[in-house]
Amino acid sequence: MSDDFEEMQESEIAARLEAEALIVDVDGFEGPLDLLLTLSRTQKVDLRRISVLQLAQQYLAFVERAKKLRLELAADYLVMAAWLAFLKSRLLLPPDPADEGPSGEELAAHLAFQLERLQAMRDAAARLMARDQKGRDFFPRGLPEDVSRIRRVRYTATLLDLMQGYARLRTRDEFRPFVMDRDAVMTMEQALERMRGLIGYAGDWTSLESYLPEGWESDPARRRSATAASFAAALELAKLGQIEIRQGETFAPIEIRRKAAPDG
Amino acid sequence: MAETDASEEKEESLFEAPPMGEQERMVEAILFASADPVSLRELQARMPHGSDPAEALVHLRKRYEGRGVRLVRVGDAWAMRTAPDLGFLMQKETVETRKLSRAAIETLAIIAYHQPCTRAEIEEIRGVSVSRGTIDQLLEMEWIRFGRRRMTPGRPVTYVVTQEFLDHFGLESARDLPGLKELRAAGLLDSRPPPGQMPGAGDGEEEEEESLEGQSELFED
Amino acid sequence: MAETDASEEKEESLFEAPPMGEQERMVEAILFASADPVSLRELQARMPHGSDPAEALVHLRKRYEGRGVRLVRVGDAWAMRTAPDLGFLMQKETVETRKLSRAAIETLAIIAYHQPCTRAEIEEIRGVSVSRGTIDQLLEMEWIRFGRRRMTPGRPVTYVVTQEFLDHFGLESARDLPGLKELRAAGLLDSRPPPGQMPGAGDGEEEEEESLEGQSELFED
Repeated sequence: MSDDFEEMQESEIAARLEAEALIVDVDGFEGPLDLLLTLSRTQKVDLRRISVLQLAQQYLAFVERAKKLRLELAADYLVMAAWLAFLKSRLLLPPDPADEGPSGEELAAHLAFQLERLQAMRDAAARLMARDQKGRDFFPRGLPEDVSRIRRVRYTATLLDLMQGYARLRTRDEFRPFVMDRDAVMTMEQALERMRGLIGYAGDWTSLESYLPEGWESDPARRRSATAASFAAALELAKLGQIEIRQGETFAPIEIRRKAAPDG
Repeated sequence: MAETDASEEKEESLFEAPPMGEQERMVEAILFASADPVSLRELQARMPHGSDPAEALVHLRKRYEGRGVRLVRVGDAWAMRTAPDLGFLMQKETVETRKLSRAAIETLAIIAYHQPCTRAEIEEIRGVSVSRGTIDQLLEMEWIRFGRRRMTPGRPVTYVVTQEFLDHFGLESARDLPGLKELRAAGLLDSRPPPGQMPGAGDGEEEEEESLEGQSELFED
Repeated sequence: MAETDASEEKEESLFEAPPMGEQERMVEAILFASADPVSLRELQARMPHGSDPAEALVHLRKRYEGRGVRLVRVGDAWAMRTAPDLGFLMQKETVETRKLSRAAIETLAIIAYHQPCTRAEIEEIRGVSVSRGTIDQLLEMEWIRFGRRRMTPGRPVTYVVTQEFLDHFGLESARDLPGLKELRAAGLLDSRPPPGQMPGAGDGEEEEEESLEGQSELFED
């Protein structure tokens, strides 16, 4: 134990010296992991065999020192310091059987892995940048020739476009029946609708013909359809007791009028 | 090595110039990478002392004879150029895909849903006249074709969709197109009723219009 | 239209493809004319039907071995580049690349070796947050691009290196990155989740942070 302590003291001195040099440009570090990696170099061992405990102490000493010099350390450096203090206690104290968290060794191993990986990426970056580079060591064609582009346009549409286009149109005149020849056909519902609105204005007997909508009188097909629909509608309204119907003789004009309301 | 340029030059020229093969490589690389033709003088300046770019050029020119690129002289400078007989390779056909216009999509939809369908019918449904160009475009794309003439006055041409159309839209037949109810169920139909417009705007004249239309097309074709 | 095209194609393929020597010339001309790598597919598209650019490339590569310019492979594309040993002749052509920061170089290396790689992973490895500017710079240089979103909560974006990156560093593919095999064998490219809470960017909140990151980028784009 005392040996350890002595060793610790020694390394602490070394770390302190190191830290002093480091502190001058704490801004030069890219975060706590970078600082840890730099500190780890003082151990002069393979990163796989690094003493994380020692490293933690070095880091904490560094932070202490920075505090004494009243240097402002970024929050993440302090977070790392707190964590390393925690790690240190885990490494030094016998494991608490009640604690289910990762062991100090596991945490230390992961930190060592992180450092090794960061170092490996730095080495890889250096090797990458040391490669022959385009525009520096080798060169592309200086006088590339234009490739003339012949442009051909191909139009396309999806089924959805098609259906939406159709839907757009149909929404505009949604009330129309679906069939193409609908224009020559008037349904009884349409006639009924129309007649219901108009009947109130007709006090006396009026020819059914006058109920035909505008534009339906001239074309024979439409006239037929409108007449039939209106007639059926008139029958319907008569059945409901809303109008009366009469016809003077066969083929005479059919006349209707609003039934005087007998009751409320 | 605090010597002047001149003495350095002299000293270096004492060293042997690179072998001709090397010099050829150098000329090749310089000409390849240079954006402009390079003069003999510039080659000389860039190559090691004692080099003979003129001779290297002779070798290089021979080497590229009959190849896909050639060494050509441009004034008093040199450059590499594509062999003239391969100029046709310097073209690239790009196919640009564009969305069909709204007018074309609507026209196409009407034909698909109502085929065989005359132009007057399309116009009647769309409520605006259909430009000749739209129909032509669809014909050219081979998405529609002429159907039978309608046996009505003027015998107007009708349009129907093609097999190509069915293939493009992944349909077995035009009858597989979803109906209005399905469109509505699929949320493709806006349930808001549109403002205004009673049925049969321009009703009575329709038939006549169609005939005229048909007639004119009859003569145009 | 399409039908005639197809029959035309068929007809043309009945003609014999140009002799291999000719095909080699064609590939040579196309590659010489382009500053950027040309994909095998594009070569095929620009050469006469029935051509086999892959074979022509084999011949051409051999032909340029040891010359001042070389045929190099860049991903699934090919390009002509000057021989690296002659770089000293090219001071005139040298392009000053923007000096990359240490953070940018490290970030680039991490993406190259770990791709596809999320920002959270970069931060985990470097132990420090990655500034937007660093990623932007690499994107702007076209050395990295967006890869597929990671199928983890938040669907974070990933980064991968580009063809331009391979071209710039003279790599045939990302598999040829220096030391890649050794790093993999050493387990240094594995993603090892930290046991419990670790401080820094790679702590327990990582997952959530990553989600937010991915999310915000989703909306920014």
